[in-house]
Amino acid sequence: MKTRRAQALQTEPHIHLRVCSDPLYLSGVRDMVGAVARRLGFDDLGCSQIALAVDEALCNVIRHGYESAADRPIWISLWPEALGAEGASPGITLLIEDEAKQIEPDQIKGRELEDIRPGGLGVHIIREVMDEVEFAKRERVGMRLRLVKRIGERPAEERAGA
Amino acid sequence: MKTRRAQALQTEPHIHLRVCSDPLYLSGVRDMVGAVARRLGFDDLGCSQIALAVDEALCNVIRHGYESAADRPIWISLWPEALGAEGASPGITLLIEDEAKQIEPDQIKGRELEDIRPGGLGVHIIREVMDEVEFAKRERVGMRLRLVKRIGERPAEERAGA
Amino acid sequence: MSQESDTIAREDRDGAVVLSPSGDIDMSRSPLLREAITKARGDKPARIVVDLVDVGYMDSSGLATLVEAMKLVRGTGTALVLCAMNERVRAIFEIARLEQYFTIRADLEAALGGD
Amino acid sequence: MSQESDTIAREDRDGAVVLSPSGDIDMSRSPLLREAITKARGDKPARIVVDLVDVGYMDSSGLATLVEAMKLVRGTGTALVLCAMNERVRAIFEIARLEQYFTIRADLEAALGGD
Ligand SMILES: Nc1ncnc2c1ncn2[C@@H]1O[C@H](COP(=O)(O)OP(=O)(O)O)[C@@H](O)[C@H]1O
Ligand SMILES: Nc1ncnc2c1ncn2[C@@H]1O[C@H](COP(=O)(O)OP(=O)(O)O)[C@@H](O)[C@H]1O
Repeated sequence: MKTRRAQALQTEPHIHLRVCSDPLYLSGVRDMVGAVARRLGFDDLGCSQIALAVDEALCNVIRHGYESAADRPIWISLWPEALGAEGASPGITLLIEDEAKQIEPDQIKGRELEDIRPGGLGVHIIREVMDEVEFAKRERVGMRLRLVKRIGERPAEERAGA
Repeated sequence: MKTRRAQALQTEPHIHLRVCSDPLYLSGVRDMVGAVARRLGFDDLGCSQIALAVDEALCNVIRHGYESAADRPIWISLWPEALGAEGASPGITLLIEDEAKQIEPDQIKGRELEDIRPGGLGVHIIREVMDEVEFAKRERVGMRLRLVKRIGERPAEERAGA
Repeated sequence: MSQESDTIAREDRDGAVVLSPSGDIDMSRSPLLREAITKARGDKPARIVVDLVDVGYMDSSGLATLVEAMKLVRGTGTALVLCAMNERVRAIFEIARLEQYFTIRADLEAALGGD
Repeated sequence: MSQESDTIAREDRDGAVVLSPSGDIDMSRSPLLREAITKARGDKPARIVVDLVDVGYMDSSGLATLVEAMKLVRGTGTALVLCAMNERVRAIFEIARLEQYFTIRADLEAALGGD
Protein backbone atom coordinates (compact mmCIF):
# COMPACT_ATOMS: atom_id res chain seq x y z
CA MET A 1 0.00 0.00 0.00
CA LYS A 2 2.64 2.48 1.15
CA THR A 3 4.83 1.85 -1.87
CA ARG A 4 2.14 2.42 -4.43
CA ARG A 5 0.88 5.51 -2.71
CA ALA A 6 4.34 7.03 -2.36
CA GLN A 7 4.89 6.24 -6.00
CA ALA A 8 1.67 7.90 -7.12
CA LEU A 9 2.24 11.07 -5.15
CA GLN A 10 5.81 11.44 -6.32
CA THR A 11 4.86 11.74 -9.94
CA GLU A 12 3.11 14.87 -11.22
CA PRO A 13 -0.66 14.61 -11.28
CA HIS A 14 -2.05 14.15 -14.78
CA ILE A 15 -4.59 16.85 -13.96
CA HIS A 16 -4.10 19.58 -11.41
CA LEU A 17 -6.88 22.09 -10.95
CA ARG A 18 -7.38 25.16 -8.83
CA VAL A 19 -11.00 26.20 -8.51
CA CYS A 20 -12.51 28.93 -6.38
CA SER A 21 -14.84 27.85 -3.59
CA ASP A 22 -18.01 28.82 -5.42
CA PRO A 23 -20.77 26.15 -5.64
CA LEU A 24 -21.27 27.37 -9.22
CA TYR A 25 -18.24 25.33 -10.26
CA LEU A 26 -19.16 22.04 -8.58
CA SER A 27 -20.84 20.68 -11.69
CA GLY A 28 -17.79 21.45 -13.83
CA VAL A 29 -15.44 19.63 -11.49
CA ARG A 30 -17.63 16.57 -11.07
CA ASP A 31 -18.33 16.30 -14.80
CA MET A 32 -14.59 16.44 -15.45
CA VAL A 33 -13.83 13.78 -12.87
CA GLY A 34 -16.67 11.59 -14.13
CA ALA A 35 -15.50 11.84 -17.75
CA VAL A 36 -11.91 11.05 -16.83
CA ALA A 37 -13.04 8.06 -14.76
CA ARG A 38 -14.90 6.75 -17.79
CA ARG A 39 -11.76 6.96 -19.96
CA LEU A 40 -9.82 5.18 -17.22
CA GLY A 41 -12.25 2.28 -17.55
CA PHE A 42 -14.87 2.78 -14.83
CA ASP A 43 -18.46 1.84 -15.65
CA ASP A 44 -21.46 4.19 -15.34
CA LEU A 45 -21.98 3.48 -11.66
CA GLY A 46 -18.30 3.86 -10.81
CA CYS A 47 -18.09 7.21 -12.65
CA SER A 48 -21.17 8.52 -10.82
CA GLN A 49 -19.77 7.43 -7.49
CA ILE A 50 -16.43 9.13 -8.03
CA ALA A 51 -18.14 12.33 -9.20
CA LEU A 52 -20.42 12.22 -6.15
CA ALA A 53 -17.53 11.71 -3.71
CA VAL A 54 -15.63 14.66 -5.17
CA ASP A 55 -18.77 16.82 -5.09
CA GLU A 56 -19.37 15.99 -1.43
CA ALA A 57 -15.74 16.65 -0.54
CA LEU A 58 -15.83 20.06 -2.24
CA CYS A 59 -19.12 20.97 -0.53
CA ASN A 60 -17.53 20.20 2.83
CA VAL A 61 -14.49 22.34 2.12
CA ILE A 62 -16.75 25.20 1.04
CA ARG A 63 -19.14 24.93 3.99
CA HIS A 64 -16.95 23.81 6.86
CA GLY A 65 -13.48 24.85 5.76
CA TYR A 66 -14.28 28.22 4.20
CA GLU A 67 -17.63 28.91 5.88
CA SER A 68 -19.21 29.46 2.47
CA ALA A 69 -16.79 32.14 1.27
CA ALA A 70 -16.88 31.80 -2.52
CA ASP A 71 -13.44 33.20 -3.39
CA ARG A 72 -11.01 30.84 -1.68
CA PRO A 73 -8.88 28.25 -3.50
CA ILE A 74 -9.44 24.50 -3.64
CA TRP A 75 -6.90 22.27 -5.39
CA ILE A 76 -7.76 18.96 -6.99
CA SER A 77 -5.12 16.57 -8.29
CA LEU A 78 -5.80 13.45 -10.28
CA TRP A 79 -3.67 10.41 -11.07
CA PRO A 80 -4.66 7.30 -12.94
CA GLU A 81 -3.88 4.36 -10.68
CA ALA A 82 -1.79 2.06 -12.84
CA LEU A 83 -1.65 -1.65 -12.31
CA GLY A 84 0.32 -1.69 -9.04
CA ALA A 85 3.48 -3.70 -8.51
CA GLU A 86 1.44 -5.85 -6.14
CA GLY A 87 -1.04 -6.53 -8.93
CA ALA A 88 -3.70 -4.22 -7.51
CA SER A 89 -6.40 -3.30 -10.00
CA PRO A 90 -6.15 -0.02 -11.89
CA GLY A 91 -8.24 2.93 -10.81
CA ILE A 92 -8.05 6.59 -9.86
CA THR A 93 -6.39 8.60 -7.08
CA LEU A 94 -7.61 12.07 -6.18
CA LEU A 95 -6.26 14.66 -3.77
CA ILE A 96 -8.43 17.55 -2.59
CA GLU A 97 -6.63 20.32 -0.75
CA ASP A 98 -7.62 23.63 0.84
CA GLU A 99 -6.03 26.38 2.89
CA ALA A 100 -8.83 26.55 5.46
CA LYS A 101 -8.42 26.13 9.19
CA GLN A 102 -7.15 22.75 10.27
CA ILE A 103 -9.22 20.20 12.13
CA GLU A 104 -8.19 16.89 13.67
CA PRO A 105 -8.82 14.25 10.98
CA ASP A 106 -10.60 11.97 13.48
CA GLN A 107 -13.10 14.77 14.16
CA ILE A 108 -14.35 14.45 10.61
CA LYS A 109 -16.96 11.76 10.71
CA GLY A 110 -20.38 11.22 9.23
CA ARG A 111 -23.33 10.85 11.57
CA GLU A 112 -25.06 7.58 12.28
CA LEU A 113 -27.66 6.97 9.60
CA GLU A 114 -30.33 6.19 12.20
CA ASP A 115 -30.32 9.83 13.25
CA ILE A 116 -32.27 11.27 10.35
CA ARG A 117 -31.72 14.99 10.00
CA PRO A 118 -30.82 17.28 7.12
CA GLY A 119 -26.99 17.22 7.28
CA GLY A 120 -24.22 14.83 8.18
CA LEU A 121 -24.32 12.65 5.09
CA GLY A 122 -21.35 13.86 3.07
CA VAL A 123 -18.58 11.99 4.86
CA HIS A 124 -20.72 8.87 5.03
CA ILE A 125 -21.32 8.98 1.28
CA ILE A 126 -17.64 9.52 0.50
CA ARG A 127 -16.63 6.52 2.64
CA GLU A 128 -19.37 4.42 1.13
CA VAL A 129 -18.39 4.90 -2.52
CA MET A 130 -14.58 5.11 -2.41
CA ASP A 131 -12.06 2.38 -1.56
CA GLU A 132 -9.64 4.59 0.39
CA VAL A 133 -10.54 7.82 2.20
CA GLU A 134 -7.90 9.63 4.22
CA PHE A 135 -8.20 13.08 5.77
CA ALA A 136 -4.95 14.75 6.86
CA LYS A 137 -3.62 18.14 7.84
CA ARG A 138 -1.40 19.73 5.20
CA GLU A 139 2.09 20.82 6.22
CA ARG A 140 1.32 24.42 7.15
CA VAL A 141 -2.27 25.32 6.56
CA GLY A 142 -5.39 23.57 5.38
CA MET A 143 -6.59 20.02 4.96
CA ARG A 144 -5.91 17.29 2.45
CA LEU A 145 -8.28 14.51 1.48
CA ARG A 146 -6.95 11.54 -0.40
CA LEU A 147 -9.43 9.38 -2.31
CA VAL A 148 -8.78 6.15 -4.18
CA LYS A 149 -11.18 4.00 -6.13
CA ARG A 150 -10.17 0.88 -8.00
CA ILE A 151 -11.96 -0.66 -10.95
CA GLY A 152 -14.03 -3.70 -10.15
CA GLU A 153 -13.40 -3.52 -6.42
CA ARG A 154 -16.42 -3.16 -4.20
CA PRO A 155 -16.35 -0.14 -1.90
CA ALA A 156 -14.97 -0.86 1.58
CA GLU A 157 -18.34 -0.68 3.32
CA GLU A 158 -19.87 -3.34 1.10
CA ARG A 159 -17.23 -5.88 2.02
CA ALA A 160 -18.10 -8.14 4.91
CA GLY A 161 -16.50 -7.13 8.16
CA ALA A 162 -14.93 -3.94 6.79
CA MET B 1 -12.71 45.91 -25.57
CA LYS B 2 -9.19 46.50 -24.27
CA THR B 3 -10.48 47.61 -20.86
CA ARG B 4 -12.63 44.61 -20.26
CA ARG B 5 -9.96 42.24 -21.41
CA ALA B 6 -7.27 43.80 -19.25
CA GLN B 7 -9.71 43.66 -16.38
CA ALA B 8 -10.51 39.99 -16.88
CA LEU B 9 -6.89 38.90 -17.13
CA GLN B 10 -5.82 40.87 -14.07
CA THR B 11 -8.08 38.92 -11.76
CA GLU B 12 -7.30 35.31 -10.87
CA PRO B 13 -9.06 32.79 -13.07
CA HIS B 14 -11.97 31.07 -11.34
CA ILE B 15 -10.64 27.78 -12.64
CA HIS B 16 -7.02 27.11 -13.51
CA LEU B 17 -6.10 23.68 -14.75
CA ARG B 18 -2.91 21.94 -15.76
CA VAL B 19 -3.47 18.80 -17.78
CA CYS B 20 -0.93 16.60 -19.49
CA SER B 21 -1.02 16.46 -23.28
CA ASP B 22 -2.68 13.05 -23.47
CA PRO B 23 -5.83 12.76 -25.64
CA LEU B 24 -7.22 10.57 -22.85
CA TYR B 25 -8.05 13.73 -20.90
CA LEU B 26 -9.79 15.70 -23.68
CA SER B 27 -13.23 14.47 -22.65
CA GLY B 28 -12.67 15.51 -19.03
CA VAL B 29 -11.65 19.03 -19.98
CA ARG B 30 -14.46 19.57 -22.47
CA ASP B 31 -17.10 18.18 -20.10
CA MET B 32 -15.86 20.54 -17.41
CA VAL B 33 -15.92 23.54 -19.71
CA GLY B 34 -19.37 22.58 -21.02
CA ALA B 35 -20.81 22.20 -17.52
CA VAL B 36 -19.37 25.52 -16.36
CA ALA B 37 -20.74 27.24 -19.46
CA ARG B 38 -24.18 25.88 -18.60
CA ARG B 39 -24.00 27.34 -15.09
CA LEU B 40 -22.90 30.64 -16.57
CA GLY B 41 -26.13 30.71 -18.58
CA PHE B 42 -25.28 29.32 -22.01
CA ASP B 43 -27.87 27.14 -23.73
CA ASP B 44 -27.23 23.61 -25.02
CA LEU B 45 -25.84 24.78 -28.34
CA GLY B 46 -23.58 27.37 -26.73
CA CYS B 47 -22.19 24.82 -24.25
CA SER B 48 -21.46 22.34 -27.03
CA GLN B 49 -19.74 25.00 -29.08
CA ILE B 50 -17.48 26.10 -26.25
CA ALA B 51 -16.60 22.50 -25.41
CA LEU B 52 -15.83 21.85 -29.09
CA ALA B 53 -13.61 24.92 -29.41
CA VAL B 54 -11.58 23.93 -26.35
CA ASP B 55 -11.30 20.35 -27.60
CA GLU B 56 -10.03 21.53 -31.00
CA ALA B 57 -7.57 23.93 -29.38
CA LEU B 58 -6.16 21.17 -27.14
CA CYS B 59 -5.88 18.76 -30.09
CA ASN B 60 -3.85 21.37 -31.96
CA VAL B 61 -1.50 21.92 -29.04
CA ILE B 62 -1.02 18.17 -28.70
CA ARG B 63 -0.47 17.50 -32.42
CA HIS B 64 1.28 20.62 -33.66
CA GLY B 65 2.79 22.06 -30.50
CA TYR B 66 3.96 18.87 -28.82
CA GLU B 67 4.07 16.55 -31.85
CA SER B 68 1.83 14.09 -30.00
CA ALA B 69 4.02 13.73 -26.90
CA ALA B 70 1.54 12.79 -24.15
CA ASP B 71 3.44 14.05 -21.09
CA ARG B 72 3.75 17.80 -21.69
CA PRO B 73 1.75 20.43 -19.80
CA ILE B 74 -1.22 22.42 -21.10
CA TRP B 75 -2.77 25.14 -18.96
CA ILE B 76 -6.40 26.20 -19.17
CA SER B 77 -7.76 29.23 -17.35
CA LEU B 78 -11.40 30.19 -17.14
CA TRP B 79 -13.14 33.42 -16.18
CA PRO B 80 -16.82 34.20 -16.24
CA GLU B 81 -17.26 37.30 -18.36
CA ALA B 82 -19.26 39.67 -16.19
CA LEU B 83 -21.52 42.31 -17.60
CA GLY B 84 -18.88 44.63 -19.04
CA ALA B 85 -18.66 48.35 -18.34
CA GLU B 86 -19.72 48.94 -21.92
CA GLY B 87 -22.81 46.83 -21.34
CA ALA B 88 -21.42 43.84 -23.21
CA SER B 89 -23.31 40.62 -22.57
CA PRO B 90 -21.99 38.16 -20.02
CA GLY B 91 -20.13 35.10 -21.19
CA ILE B 92 -16.93 33.13 -20.75
CA THR B 93 -13.24 33.82 -21.31
CA LEU B 94 -10.75 30.99 -21.70
CA LEU B 95 -6.98 30.97 -22.01
CA ILE B 96 -5.13 27.92 -23.33
CA GLU B 97 -1.37 27.93 -22.90
CA ASP B 98 1.48 25.57 -23.71
CA GLU B 99 5.28 25.51 -23.59
CA ALA B 100 5.72 24.18 -27.09
CA LYS B 101 7.75 25.81 -29.83
CA GLN B 102 6.48 29.20 -30.89
CA ILE B 103 4.91 29.93 -34.24
CA GLU B 104 3.87 33.23 -35.79
CA PRO B 105 0.20 33.70 -34.86
CA ASP B 106 -0.70 34.64 -38.45
CA GLN B 107 0.67 31.27 -39.61
CA ILE B 108 -2.13 29.56 -37.69
CA LYS B 109 -5.01 29.48 -40.07
CA GLY B 110 -7.66 26.98 -41.08
CA ARG B 111 -7.75 25.82 -44.68
CA GLU B 112 -10.34 26.90 -47.21
CA LEU B 113 -13.40 24.70 -46.84
CA GLU B 114 -13.53 24.08 -50.60
CA ASP B 115 -10.35 22.04 -50.35
CA ILE B 116 -11.81 18.89 -48.84
CA ARG B 117 -9.15 16.77 -47.16
CA PRO B 118 -8.82 15.09 -43.78
CA GLY B 119 -7.19 17.88 -41.69
CA GLY B 120 -7.26 21.65 -41.44
CA LEU B 121 -10.64 22.08 -39.80
CA GLY B 122 -9.74 22.81 -36.17
CA VAL B 123 -8.90 26.50 -36.48
CA HIS B 124 -11.88 27.05 -38.76
CA ILE B 125 -14.22 25.46 -36.21
CA ILE B 126 -12.78 27.48 -33.33
CA ARG B 127 -13.25 30.75 -35.25
CA GLU B 128 -16.73 29.74 -36.29
CA VAL B 129 -18.09 29.06 -32.80
CA MET B 130 -16.32 31.65 -30.62
CA ASP B 131 -16.74 35.43 -30.59
CA GLU B 132 -13.07 36.28 -30.05
CA VAL B 133 -10.10 34.10 -31.01
CA GLU B 134 -6.58 35.38 -30.51
CA PHE B 135 -3.38 33.40 -30.86
CA ALA B 136 -0.24 34.92 -29.34
CA LYS B 137 3.27 33.96 -28.32
CA ARG B 138 3.78 33.73 -24.59
CA GLU B 139 6.56 35.80 -23.06
CA ARG B 140 9.34 33.19 -23.13
CA VAL B 141 8.16 29.92 -24.51
CA GLY B 142 4.97 28.47 -25.92
CA MET B 143 1.73 29.80 -27.31
CA ARG B 144 -1.38 31.32 -25.80
CA LEU B 145 -4.87 31.16 -27.24
CA ARG B 146 -7.52 33.48 -25.87
CA LEU B 147 -11.15 32.56 -26.49
CA VAL B 148 -14.26 34.56 -25.61
CA LYS B 149 -17.87 33.69 -26.16
CA ARG B 150 -20.76 35.86 -25.06
CA ILE B 151 -24.28 34.73 -24.30
CA GLY B 152 -26.79 35.44 -27.00
CA GLU B 153 -24.27 36.86 -29.40
CA ARG B 154 -23.96 35.15 -32.76
CA PRO B 155 -20.46 33.93 -33.58
CA ALA B 156 -18.38 36.39 -35.60
CA GLU B 157 -18.60 34.42 -38.84
CA GLU B 158 -22.37 34.46 -38.85
CA ARG B 159 -22.53 38.24 -38.73
CA ALA B 160 -22.72 39.92 -42.10
CA GLY B 161 -19.42 41.36 -43.25
CA ALA B 162 -17.42 40.00 -40.32
CA MET C 1 -25.20 18.71 -18.97
CA SER C 2 -28.93 18.06 -18.93
CA GLN C 3 -31.19 21.04 -19.55
CA GLU C 4 -31.55 23.26 -16.46
CA SER C 5 -33.91 26.05 -15.61
CA ASP C 6 -33.52 28.71 -12.95
CA THR C 7 -37.09 28.26 -11.82
CA ILE C 8 -38.86 25.12 -10.70
CA ALA C 9 -42.05 24.37 -12.61
CA ARG C 10 -45.15 24.13 -10.43
CA GLU C 11 -48.52 22.72 -11.30
CA ASP C 12 -51.62 22.31 -9.14
CA ARG C 13 -53.44 19.02 -9.75
CA ASP C 14 -56.37 17.60 -7.75
CA GLY C 15 -55.35 19.23 -4.49
CA ALA C 16 -51.72 18.32 -4.98
CA VAL C 17 -48.88 20.67 -5.82
CA VAL C 18 -46.46 19.10 -8.30
CA LEU C 19 -42.95 20.55 -8.30
CA SER C 20 -40.72 19.62 -11.25
CA PRO C 21 -37.10 20.63 -10.76
CA SER C 22 -34.75 20.00 -13.68
CA GLY C 23 -31.03 19.40 -14.16
CA ASP C 24 -28.73 18.89 -11.20
CA ILE C 25 -29.76 19.42 -7.58
CA ASP C 26 -26.47 20.25 -5.94
CA MET C 27 -25.21 22.84 -3.46
CA SER C 28 -25.62 25.63 -5.98
CA ARG C 29 -29.17 24.67 -7.00
CA SER C 30 -30.79 23.04 -3.96
CA PRO C 31 -31.80 26.47 -2.55
CA LEU C 32 -34.17 26.75 -5.54
CA LEU C 33 -35.87 23.53 -4.52
CA ARG C 34 -35.99 24.57 -0.87
CA GLU C 35 -37.70 27.81 -1.83
CA ALA C 36 -40.24 26.08 -4.06
CA ILE C 37 -41.14 23.59 -1.32
CA THR C 38 -41.46 26.33 1.30
CA LYS C 39 -43.81 28.22 -0.98
CA ALA C 40 -45.88 25.08 -1.67
CA ARG C 41 -46.09 24.27 2.05
CA GLY C 42 -47.53 27.72 2.65
CA ASP C 43 -50.53 26.80 0.51
CA LYS C 44 -51.27 23.77 2.74
CA PRO C 45 -52.08 21.31 -0.07
CA ALA C 46 -53.00 17.71 0.79
CA ARG C 47 -49.92 16.58 -1.10
CA ILE C 48 -46.67 17.96 -2.43
CA VAL C 49 -45.18 15.83 -5.19
CA VAL C 50 -41.55 16.39 -6.16
CA ASP C 51 -41.28 14.96 -9.66
CA LEU C 52 -37.63 14.06 -10.25
CA VAL C 53 -38.03 12.87 -13.83
CA ASP C 54 -35.84 15.69 -15.20
CA VAL C 55 -33.27 15.56 -12.41
CA GLY C 56 -30.07 13.94 -13.60
CA TYR C 57 -28.03 14.29 -10.44
CA MET C 58 -28.50 14.94 -6.74
CA ASP C 59 -25.97 15.26 -3.95
CA SER C 60 -26.37 15.39 -0.16
CA SER C 61 -27.49 19.03 -0.23
CA GLY C 62 -30.52 17.87 -2.23
CA LEU C 63 -31.12 15.06 0.24
CA ALA C 64 -30.80 17.51 3.12
CA THR C 65 -33.39 19.78 1.53
CA LEU C 66 -35.83 16.89 1.20
CA VAL C 67 -35.19 15.57 4.73
CA GLU C 68 -35.82 19.05 6.11
CA ALA C 69 -39.04 19.34 4.09
CA MET C 70 -40.19 15.93 5.35
CA LYS C 71 -39.67 17.05 8.96
CA LEU C 72 -41.55 20.29 8.36
CA VAL C 73 -44.65 18.77 6.77
CA ARG C 74 -44.98 16.13 9.49
CA GLY C 75 -48.27 16.60 11.35
CA THR C 76 -49.40 19.46 9.12
CA GLY C 77 -51.80 17.44 6.98
CA THR C 78 -49.56 17.77 3.93
CA ALA C 79 -47.91 14.63 2.53
CA LEU C 80 -44.59 14.81 0.70
CA VAL C 81 -44.14 12.32 -2.14
CA LEU C 82 -41.14 11.84 -4.45
CA CYS C 83 -41.37 10.23 -7.85
CA ALA C 84 -39.62 9.26 -11.07
CA MET C 85 -36.03 9.07 -9.82
CA ASN C 86 -33.42 7.88 -12.27
CA GLU C 87 -30.95 5.22 -11.13
CA ARG C 88 -28.22 7.68 -10.31
CA VAL C 89 -30.50 9.65 -8.01
CA ARG C 90 -31.94 6.52 -6.45
CA ALA C 91 -28.42 5.32 -5.66
CA ILE C 92 -27.78 8.26 -3.35
CA PHE C 93 -31.03 7.60 -1.44
CA GLU C 94 -29.85 4.02 -1.01
CA ILE C 95 -26.38 4.98 0.17
CA ALA C 96 -27.96 7.30 2.74
CA ARG C 97 -30.53 4.58 3.58
CA LEU C 98 -33.32 7.08 3.05
CA GLU C 99 -35.51 5.02 0.68
CA GLN C 100 -37.68 3.95 3.63
CA TYR C 101 -37.86 7.42 5.14
CA PHE C 102 -39.51 8.93 2.06
CA THR C 103 -42.61 7.99 0.13
CA ILE C 104 -41.19 7.22 -3.29
CA ARG C 105 -43.33 6.38 -6.34
CA ALA C 106 -42.34 5.12 -9.76
CA ASP C 107 -43.98 7.94 -11.69
CA LEU C 108 -46.18 11.01 -11.41
CA GLU C 109 -49.34 8.99 -12.00
CA ALA C 110 -48.60 6.78 -9.02
CA ALA C 111 -47.54 9.76 -6.91
CA LEU C 112 -50.89 11.48 -7.53
CA GLY C 113 -52.90 8.29 -6.96
CA GLY C 114 -54.16 7.45 -3.48
CA ASP C 115 -52.50 5.10 -0.99
CA MET D 1 -20.64 10.56 -20.24
CA SER D 2 -22.58 8.31 -22.61
CA GLN D 3 -21.71 4.62 -22.59
CA GLU D 4 -18.51 3.85 -24.51
CA SER D 5 -17.00 0.63 -25.74
CA ASP D 6 -13.43 -0.04 -26.78
CA THR D 7 -14.55 -1.92 -29.85
CA ILE D 8 -16.85 -0.82 -32.65
CA ALA D 9 -19.78 -3.16 -33.27
CA ARG D 10 -19.93 -4.54 -36.80
CA GLU D 11 -22.81 -6.28 -38.53
CA ASP D 12 -23.11 -7.54 -42.09
CA ARG D 13 -26.52 -6.91 -43.62
CA ASP D 14 -27.56 -7.48 -47.25
CA GLY D 15 -24.11 -6.85 -48.67
CA ALA D 16 -23.58 -3.83 -46.44
CA VAL D 17 -21.24 -3.58 -43.46
CA VAL D 18 -22.81 -1.60 -40.62
CA LEU D 19 -20.35 -0.06 -38.15
CA SER D 20 -21.80 1.26 -34.88
CA PRO D 21 -19.35 3.32 -32.86
CA SER D 22 -20.53 4.51 -29.45
CA GLY D 23 -19.72 7.37 -27.09
CA ASP D 24 -17.44 10.20 -28.16
CA ILE D 25 -15.38 10.20 -31.36
CA ASP D 26 -12.49 12.46 -30.45
CA MET D 27 -8.72 12.40 -30.88
CA SER D 28 -8.37 9.58 -28.37
CA ARG D 29 -11.08 7.40 -29.92
CA SER D 30 -11.15 8.21 -33.66
CA PRO D 31 -8.32 5.69 -34.34
CA LEU D 32 -10.81 2.96 -33.37
CA LEU D 33 -13.19 4.14 -36.07
CA ARG D 34 -10.40 4.44 -38.62
CA GLU D 35 -9.34 0.86 -37.96
CA ALA D 36 -12.90 -0.47 -38.23
CA ILE D 37 -13.45 1.32 -41.54
CA THR D 38 -10.12 0.10 -42.94
CA LYS D 39 -11.06 -3.46 -42.04
CA ALA D 40 -14.52 -3.08 -43.61
CA ARG D 41 -13.02 -1.62 -46.80
CA GLY D 42 -10.82 -4.70 -47.10
CA ASP D 43 -13.93 -6.83 -47.49
CA LYS D 44 -15.06 -4.76 -50.49
CA PRO D 45 -18.76 -4.57 -49.53
CA ALA D 46 -21.20 -2.66 -51.75
CA ARG D 47 -21.84 -0.29 -48.85
CA ILE D 48 -20.30 0.72 -45.54
CA VAL D 49 -22.80 2.34 -43.18
CA VAL D 50 -21.50 4.25 -40.16
CA ASP D 51 -24.43 4.31 -37.75
CA LEU D 52 -23.92 7.30 -35.44
CA VAL D 53 -27.00 6.73 -33.29
CA ASP D 54 -24.90 6.07 -30.17
CA VAL D 55 -22.34 8.79 -30.82
CA GLY D 56 -22.88 11.75 -28.53
CA TYR D 57 -19.98 13.90 -29.66
CA MET D 58 -17.57 14.22 -32.55
CA ASP D 59 -14.67 16.61 -33.13
CA SER D 60 -12.57 17.36 -36.20
CA SER D 61 -10.50 14.20 -35.74
CA GLY D 62 -13.70 12.23 -36.30
CA LEU D 63 -14.50 14.35 -39.36
CA ALA D 64 -10.98 13.83 -40.66
CA THR D 65 -11.34 10.07 -40.29
CA LEU D 66 -14.58 10.13 -42.30
CA VAL D 67 -13.20 12.46 -44.98
CA GLU D 68 -10.22 10.16 -45.40
CA ALA D 69 -12.49 7.12 -45.65
CA MET D 70 -14.63 8.88 -48.26
CA LYS D 71 -11.54 9.59 -50.39
CA LEU D 72 -10.36 6.01 -50.08
CA VAL D 73 -13.62 4.33 -51.14
CA ARG D 74 -14.03 6.58 -54.16
CA GLY D 75 -13.96 4.53 -57.34
CA THR D 76 -13.69 1.21 -55.50
CA GLY D 77 -17.33 0.21 -55.84
CA THR D 78 -17.96 0.68 -52.11
CA ALA D 79 -20.32 3.45 -51.00
CA LEU D 80 -19.90 5.14 -47.61
CA VAL D 81 -23.11 6.23 -45.90
CA LEU D 82 -23.57 7.96 -42.53
CA CYS D 83 -26.77 7.85 -40.54
CA ALA D 84 -28.61 8.76 -37.34
CA MET D 85 -26.55 11.79 -36.28
CA ASN D 86 -27.74 13.67 -33.24
CA GLU D 87 -27.96 17.47 -33.44
CA ARG D 88 -24.63 18.06 -31.77
CA VAL D 89 -22.83 15.84 -34.27
CA ARG D 90 -24.75 17.28 -37.21
CA ALA D 91 -23.70 20.76 -36.11
CA ILE D 92 -20.03 20.03 -36.65
CA PHE D 93 -20.71 18.71 -40.17
CA GLU D 94 -22.53 21.96 -40.85
CA ILE D 95 -19.74 24.15 -39.47
CA ALA D 96 -17.26 22.29 -41.66
CA ARG D 97 -19.75 22.48 -44.58
CA LEU D 98 -19.41 18.75 -45.09
CA GLU D 99 -23.13 17.83 -45.15
CA GLN D 100 -23.06 17.85 -48.96
CA TYR D 101 -19.83 15.94 -49.22
CA PHE D 102 -21.21 12.91 -47.39
CA THR D 103 -24.26 10.76 -47.99
CA ILE D 104 -26.21 11.26 -44.77
CA ARG D 105 -29.42 9.38 -43.95
CA ALA D 106 -31.88 9.88 -41.11
CA ASP D 107 -31.67 6.33 -39.78
CA LEU D 108 -30.21 2.89 -40.40
CA GLU D 109 -33.27 1.77 -42.37
CA ALA D 110 -32.83 4.61 -44.84
CA ALA D 111 -29.06 4.06 -44.97
CA LEU D 112 -29.55 0.42 -45.97
CA GLY D 113 -32.29 1.21 -48.50
CA GLY D 114 -31.42 1.97 -52.10
CA ASP D 115 -30.97 5.46 -53.56
N1 LIG E 1 -13.39 19.78 4.76
C1 LIG E 1 -13.76 19.85 6.06
N2 LIG E 1 -13.20 20.75 6.87
C2 LIG E 1 -13.57 20.83 8.16
N3 LIG E 1 -14.49 20.05 8.73
C3 LIG E 1 -15.10 19.13 7.97
C4 LIG E 1 -14.77 18.98 6.60
N4 LIG E 1 -15.53 17.98 6.10
C5 LIG E 1 -16.30 17.55 7.11
N5 LIG E 1 -16.06 18.20 8.24
C6 LIG E 1 -16.68 17.96 9.56
O1 LIG E 1 -17.31 16.67 9.52
C7 LIG E 1 -18.71 16.78 9.79
C8 LIG E 1 -19.51 15.79 8.97
O2 LIG E 1 -19.52 16.19 7.59
P1 LIG E 1 -20.67 15.69 6.63
O3 LIG E 1 -20.81 14.22 6.81
O4 LIG E 1 -20.35 16.12 5.27
O5 LIG E 1 -22.00 16.38 7.13
P2 LIG E 1 -22.43 17.92 7.14
O6 LIG E 1 -21.51 18.62 6.21
O7 LIG E 1 -23.83 17.91 6.68
O8 LIG E 1 -22.28 18.33 8.57
C9 LIG E 1 -19.07 18.23 9.50
O9 LIG E 1 -20.17 18.65 10.25
C10 LIG E 1 -17.77 18.95 9.89
O10 LIG E 1 -17.73 19.19 11.28
N1 LIG F 1 -1.32 25.13 -31.14
C1 LIG F 1 -0.68 25.19 -32.32
N2 LIG F 1 0.66 25.25 -32.37
C2 LIG F 1 1.30 25.30 -33.54
N3 LIG F 1 0.69 25.34 -34.74
C3 LIG F 1 -0.63 25.28 -34.78
C4 LIG F 1 -1.40 25.22 -33.57
N4 LIG F 1 -2.69 25.19 -33.93
C5 LIG F 1 -2.75 25.22 -35.25
N5 LIG F 1 -1.51 25.28 -35.79
C6 LIG F 1 -1.19 25.38 -37.24
O1 LIG F 1 -2.37 25.76 -37.94
C7 LIG F 1 -2.72 24.77 -38.93
C8 LIG F 1 -4.24 24.62 -39.04
O2 LIG F 1 -4.75 23.94 -37.89
P1 LIG F 1 -6.12 23.18 -37.97
O3 LIG F 1 -7.12 24.06 -38.62
O4 LIG F 1 -6.47 22.71 -36.61
O5 LIG F 1 -5.90 21.92 -38.91
P2 LIG F 1 -4.97 20.65 -38.73
O6 LIG F 1 -4.64 20.57 -37.28
O7 LIG F 1 -5.82 19.51 -39.19
O8 LIG F 1 -3.78 20.88 -39.59
C9 LIG F 1 -2.00 23.51 -38.50
O9 LIG F 1 -1.75 22.66 -39.58
C10 LIG F 1 -0.74 24.06 -37.83
O10 LIG F 1 0.24 24.33 -38.79
